[in-house]
Amino acid sequence: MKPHELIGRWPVLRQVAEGDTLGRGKAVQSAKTEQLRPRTDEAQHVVQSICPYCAVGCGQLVYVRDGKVDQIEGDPDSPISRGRLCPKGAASKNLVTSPSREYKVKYRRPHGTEWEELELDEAMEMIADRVIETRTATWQKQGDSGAATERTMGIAMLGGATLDNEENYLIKKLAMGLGVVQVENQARI
Amino acid sequence: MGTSFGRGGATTFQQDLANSDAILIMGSNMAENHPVGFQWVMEARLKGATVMHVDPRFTRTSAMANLHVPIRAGSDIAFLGGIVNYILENERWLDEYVKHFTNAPVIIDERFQDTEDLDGFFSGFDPDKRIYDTSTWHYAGMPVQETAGERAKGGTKGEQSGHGAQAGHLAHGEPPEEDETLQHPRCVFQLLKKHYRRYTPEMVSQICGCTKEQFLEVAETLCENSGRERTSAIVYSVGWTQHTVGVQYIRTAAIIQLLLGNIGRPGGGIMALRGHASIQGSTDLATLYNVLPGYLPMPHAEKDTDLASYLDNHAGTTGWWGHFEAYFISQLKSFWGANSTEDNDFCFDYLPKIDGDHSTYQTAMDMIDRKVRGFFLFGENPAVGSANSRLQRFGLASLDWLVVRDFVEIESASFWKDAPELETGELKTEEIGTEVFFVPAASHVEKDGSFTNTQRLVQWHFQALEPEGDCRSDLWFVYHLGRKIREKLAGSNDPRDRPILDLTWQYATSGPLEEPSADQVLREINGIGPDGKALGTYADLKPDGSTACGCWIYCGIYGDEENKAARKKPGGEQTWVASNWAWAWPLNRRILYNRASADSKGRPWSERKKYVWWDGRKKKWVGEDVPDFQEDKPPTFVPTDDAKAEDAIAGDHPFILQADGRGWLFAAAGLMDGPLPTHYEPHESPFDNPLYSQRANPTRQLSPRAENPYNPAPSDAYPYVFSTYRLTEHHTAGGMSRTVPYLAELQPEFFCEVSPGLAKERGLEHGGWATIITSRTAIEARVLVTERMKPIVVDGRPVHQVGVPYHWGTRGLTKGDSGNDLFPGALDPIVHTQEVRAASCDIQPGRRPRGKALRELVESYPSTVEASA
Amino acid sequence: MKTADGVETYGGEAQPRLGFFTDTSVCIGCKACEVACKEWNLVPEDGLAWTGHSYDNTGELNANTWRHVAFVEQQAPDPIKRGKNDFRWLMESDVCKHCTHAGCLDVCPTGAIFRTEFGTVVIQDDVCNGCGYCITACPFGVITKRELGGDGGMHKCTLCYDRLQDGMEPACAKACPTDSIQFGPLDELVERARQRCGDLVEAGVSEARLYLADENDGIGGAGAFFLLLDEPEVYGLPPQPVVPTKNLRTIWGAAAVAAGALAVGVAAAFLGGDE
Amino acid sequence: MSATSPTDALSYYGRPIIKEPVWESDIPLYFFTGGLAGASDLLALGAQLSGNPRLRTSALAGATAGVAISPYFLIKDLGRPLRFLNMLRVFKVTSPMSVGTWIFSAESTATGIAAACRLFGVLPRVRAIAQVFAGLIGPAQATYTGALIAQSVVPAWHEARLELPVVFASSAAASAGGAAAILTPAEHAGPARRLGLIGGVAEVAASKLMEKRLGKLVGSVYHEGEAGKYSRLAAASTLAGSALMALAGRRRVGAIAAGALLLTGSLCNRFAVYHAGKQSARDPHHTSIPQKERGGRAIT
Repeated sequence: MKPHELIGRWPVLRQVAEGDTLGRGKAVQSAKTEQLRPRTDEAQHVVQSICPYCAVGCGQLVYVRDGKVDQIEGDPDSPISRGRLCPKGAASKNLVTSPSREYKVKYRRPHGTEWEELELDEAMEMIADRVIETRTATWQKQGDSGAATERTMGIAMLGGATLDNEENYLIKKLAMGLGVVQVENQARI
Repeated sequence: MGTSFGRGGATTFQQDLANSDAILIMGSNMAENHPVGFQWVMEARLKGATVMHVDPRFTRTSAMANLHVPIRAGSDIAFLGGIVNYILENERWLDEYVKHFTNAPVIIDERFQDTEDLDGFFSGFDPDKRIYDTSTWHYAGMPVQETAGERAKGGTKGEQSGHGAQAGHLAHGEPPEEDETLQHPRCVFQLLKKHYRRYTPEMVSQICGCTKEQFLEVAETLCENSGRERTSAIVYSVGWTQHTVGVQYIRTAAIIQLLLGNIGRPGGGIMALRGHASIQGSTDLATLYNVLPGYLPMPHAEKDTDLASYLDNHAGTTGWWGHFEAYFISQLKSFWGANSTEDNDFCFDYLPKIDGDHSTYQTAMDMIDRKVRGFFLFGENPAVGSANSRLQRFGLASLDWLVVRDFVEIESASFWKDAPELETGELKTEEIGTEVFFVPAASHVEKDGSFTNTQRLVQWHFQALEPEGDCRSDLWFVYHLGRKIREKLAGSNDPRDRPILDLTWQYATSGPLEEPSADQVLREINGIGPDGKALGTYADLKPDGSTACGCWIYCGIYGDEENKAARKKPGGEQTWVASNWAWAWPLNRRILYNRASADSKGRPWSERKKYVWWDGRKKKWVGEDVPDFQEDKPPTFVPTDDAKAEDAIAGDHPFILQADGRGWLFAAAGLMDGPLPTHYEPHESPFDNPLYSQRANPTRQLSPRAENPYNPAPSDAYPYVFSTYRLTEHHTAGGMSRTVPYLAELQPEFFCEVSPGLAKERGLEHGGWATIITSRTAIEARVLVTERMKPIVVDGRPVHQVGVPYHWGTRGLTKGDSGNDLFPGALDPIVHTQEVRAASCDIQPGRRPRGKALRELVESYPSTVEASA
Repeated sequence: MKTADGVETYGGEAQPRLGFFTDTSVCIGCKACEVACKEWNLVPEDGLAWTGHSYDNTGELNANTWRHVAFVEQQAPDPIKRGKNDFRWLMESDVCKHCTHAGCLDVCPTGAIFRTEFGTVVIQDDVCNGCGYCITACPFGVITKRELGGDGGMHKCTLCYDRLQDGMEPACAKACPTDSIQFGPLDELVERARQRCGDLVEAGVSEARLYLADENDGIGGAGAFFLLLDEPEVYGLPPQPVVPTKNLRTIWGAAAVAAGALAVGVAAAFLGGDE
Repeated sequence: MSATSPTDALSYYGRPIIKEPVWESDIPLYFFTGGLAGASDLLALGAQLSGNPRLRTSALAGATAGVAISPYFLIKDLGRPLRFLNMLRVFKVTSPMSVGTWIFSAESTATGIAAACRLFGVLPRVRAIAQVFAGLIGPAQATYTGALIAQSVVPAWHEARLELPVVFASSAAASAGGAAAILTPAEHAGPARRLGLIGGVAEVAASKLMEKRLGKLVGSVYHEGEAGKYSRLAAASTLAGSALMALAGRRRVGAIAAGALLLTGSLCNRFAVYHAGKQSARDPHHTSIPQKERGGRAIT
């Protein structure tokens, strides 16, 4: 901006020029204020989502900007929530961008006193090995009564009430394939 | 609800609450725990409806209600039973509804004896095993069998799943003996009258601790606002829970709603409010040990030795359970695909078998006993969230390996370095042999998938962005783990590896992370026909192996090859029912049993409450919703004697999953602890049962052990009642809220709530500290003295309550002791349920001792490991 | 409601005045407004202090809290309730009032605080130098200085000025589950509020009253007004707030007199000569 | 005690309704230095007009010291000190701080020019004109701070809106007189002593009047806490200074002691007013009770 333009933008002069003698309104706006827009205008894309907390099932709009979640708010299209959210739902961006979130695999060896680093793929390999070993070691062809059970009682799974249906289904299906019967979720807790 | 109506899901949807003329909220703190759903209650209130809250505490829900009636925790059946009695005594039932739509006219087996006859027991009790032989509870003249969820015969208990579909099934058509006049002394109606006749307003007042007037106001308001022109809804939540006694709480509500004619009608129904985004879905799709997806029972090792015996034990003949075989075979096909053939019983033998209680509490104890060695946690934090979380932590510390999938390092992942038992010296980090894998999870915005909400509505959420770092969806984790295991076992000849190797496990992956397609999984759940196309309805499922379907109740969600869960037609652009927003099971029905919104002749009960009705000209059921009835079955339809499945259901019987098509006032099958709900005292209750000399539920089963002692009951050492609950500002065990700055600051510290009277009695200072003690442990909390915690006067004796929000743990932005540490872990959900509502405790001023002194304090209090009756 | 001070500077660009009607009779105290506001406006978390003041751990409006839910537990009959009862729990979501005559705006010496074309009052963060004068000029104690992160500026509710540019609803009103916070053209809101208040009084809730809905009150009426169920002080609100600039002339007059007196005094001091 | 409030307690957990001013001690210090500068410039102008160059110089010294140190306090107290120039973005008659900023800018510029001319002994005409400017603005500089705090919702300030400018003007006079009396030989310091005396007496009288007119409730702040302490100290110091000035002001030591007491009294008085405002802001009843008594139309 050229000097005379800068002076022209000086609010004291604009107060006089623009008739805002008391300096209350237009004359005192900064350039930034004049150009203010909601930041969601700059979102690369918006997707419709569902709140992950309770089971009301409120609709959410997730705004993504620069590869990050920039805003999450209620989806007015949802006939259940009509765009509204509770404090937890309203804190969803805080949840998914929480400083407490972990992004790396952590490994604690037996009797260890500290977490250690581990590559994801290595962790997956190790977990697969553990499942196979424990399954073999604890395979139970028959129950106490002698009836065929064909299962392992050495492995259990817990969780699901905050997972997607598809995830729950796949967990159950894998468990059935592996002979794991102790599959439970929050419904009982 | 399954036993009463046929399906375990909420009978209605949240928006429909706005149509109610009265709403009874009980066992739920809806305004706090489901604030956005509560808008529909507020809308009803603004339209003139009366909102009633019956709850021990004065909560934010009570603040909004037109009526708050405080009752003693654990006395809900007495209160509701009183309403049943009020309806019957004052002839307030909707006669046509009761006669046609319920089993009120049905005559029960002559051997049946009521708790009125046996002083707190029903006929058939085996005092040694402490279980009932339920055969005397059946309809006279015919055997009735249970279908899904049935387990009693194996001698194990507490295995019902609360959300599911379950129903009795009749061998043939209609019940053989009925009395349309409802006068026969053994007809259900008369049995009901007899069972509840002593649940008088005076008795309710005595047991529950409310006044007679308060009770009468609730009862009368419900009656006034029910009938042809008006409807009332009942809302419940975890306060009643999904377990066996919870089932009886809900059963009592179901009886009320059936008598008043409120089921299947707009503004009526029973709204079950679930606490987690997909708790309905997780039970529908069966991360429960005793059911397969769609509430098909897990085969039992002794009873279900092969496909034939399994089908024989579980398949129904009449009602929609009549197609059980088609649902089950189709599921086996979706698991094992082409490997599943008629010749190998469709891989029935591949399914592992159950033979007892394998629920999470048993599992925790089995960890301590080194039976369970490996454990997966998917978004679950038992080290904080479970009753007697101390026991859970001992369990975790006894494992060989543990896999934790979560957003943050939860207490269940870090117990080896920060469990409270390290401080007391009971555990030592170096001595804990558990190998822990923490594998970070993707959030809901980082993956595609669906949640099933509290009204059975399956809603899709779209991925917004890729997860960062090692974060992955559980779909990714499970799929790739399965893939790796299958690769490692690929060459195996061991027969036990066939089920895993033969599993259909071909899912398309995409993107840099090789994310499997959730859409494809949903399509598999929906099922495909012989032509490979997605099916549109479970009515098309076949028992011959030509169809595959992961979960029959979800069949249709991918009809016409469209992901209907992902439908997002704005609510404002459709009718109030919003049928084109997402998809509800079954078959996109929003109000279940909605045939009951028309009278026996198929006409709307009233203009005001019109919903689904018979259009005589079009010869079909029409209205606001998808009719929950065969579309073209006229109301006058009478089944033939040899009719099967849905064809055996008459045109005036709306409960099409039930074997007789009726709502069950009397549960002739499906429940192990009684066909009619009965008031029993909680196990640790300080009171006797004024109704029967049998004090507590005779079928309850305790699991005492050193890590899980009980408070002697009654005991002067534990003079107070406490209950744990949630706050709006936090979520369950806190993993998704204590770690979130904007939520942590709203409720930044663990506190307990006490009345001024209790504060005075124990010298507790507002804003100071208190130590709460049970035989399990002692915890400390800040003290909030408030008039909201009124003592409830029972039998002339004030019972002080201690309120304990349970969200805290050792980690997060706000830390604190865990309220659930106080509870006994219970093998039997009967006890668990009762005691999360109400267990006894002591409370003392000041902070708790540290280190070993903590255990010394706890051990200075009496405890028992006896399972007394 | 009259035109807010300063809107006239926009001439033809002036928009219908927008505001909030907060109906406390349907507030469930969920604090969604607090969180939604913080999420949208990137207001920092400001402390994990437990107060014991019922469920209010936020305490007050300030630079880091632009919506604050007050919780009042009273041993008093609740007229919403049927039958005999002796307890009620009031909840109220408080916010900047966006006064017609806004003290903060008038005293701001940098022009950081200005009146928008919607009649709302906004602090321009890029202008504010943190002098703190606005704090003393607000009859409601809305504004404080943000010390977190060395910010040093004054902050308060903007009525989501950025969102209004796109016709979006402010974050708090959008989130509010029970529509306790209603947003819209102020005139419509006032009409609706009068109706609602009348209905409540008719239904026996005689304590229902509108607060700051009168354009002839001490601040010229507010852009954010309330339906209360008790005296304003009970919620921490001033009973009869007056904008300090109402006495501007008096104050300048007093200063002029004092200045004159000083001049006279000095002149008098010279009357006795140099010794 | 409990979370349930007694219904007769008309406050929200005893929390203040308005916010306590965020200003720290820089602000009362500036009130003092700014007042000193304003009144000193007027005194210097008087000396210039009455032909008392000795007094003119020492009064100018007082004014220069005042305007030199004031920006330090003003800028330091800003939350964002680097943006102090934003004060000159606008001119707002509704904001005594805005008006005051322009006053202070003019005052300090004029004083600075006068002082520079004196220091380098150049441009006597410029100096004289500058001194006239500074002297004429001086009374505004000495009183606008009273208007500044009166223009607030702080009960102890706003309710004292008629008295505060007088209190501040007289306090400024006392301090300017005191300072000049210290710096000026007795034979040239007559006007300074008299100004100190008049100012001191007026300061105490105006303060007492203000306290009285604030009424029992709000006025009580001058008897409690920090405000009470400074108020007593201010009155004692100022009265002693005035008396001493009258009795022993012609003696050098007496003048120095009296001047110091007047300066101390003036400074303490600024702190008394400052703390009075903070204390009254903290008490919700100071805000609510007078409002209720006055009535209004906020509730309909």
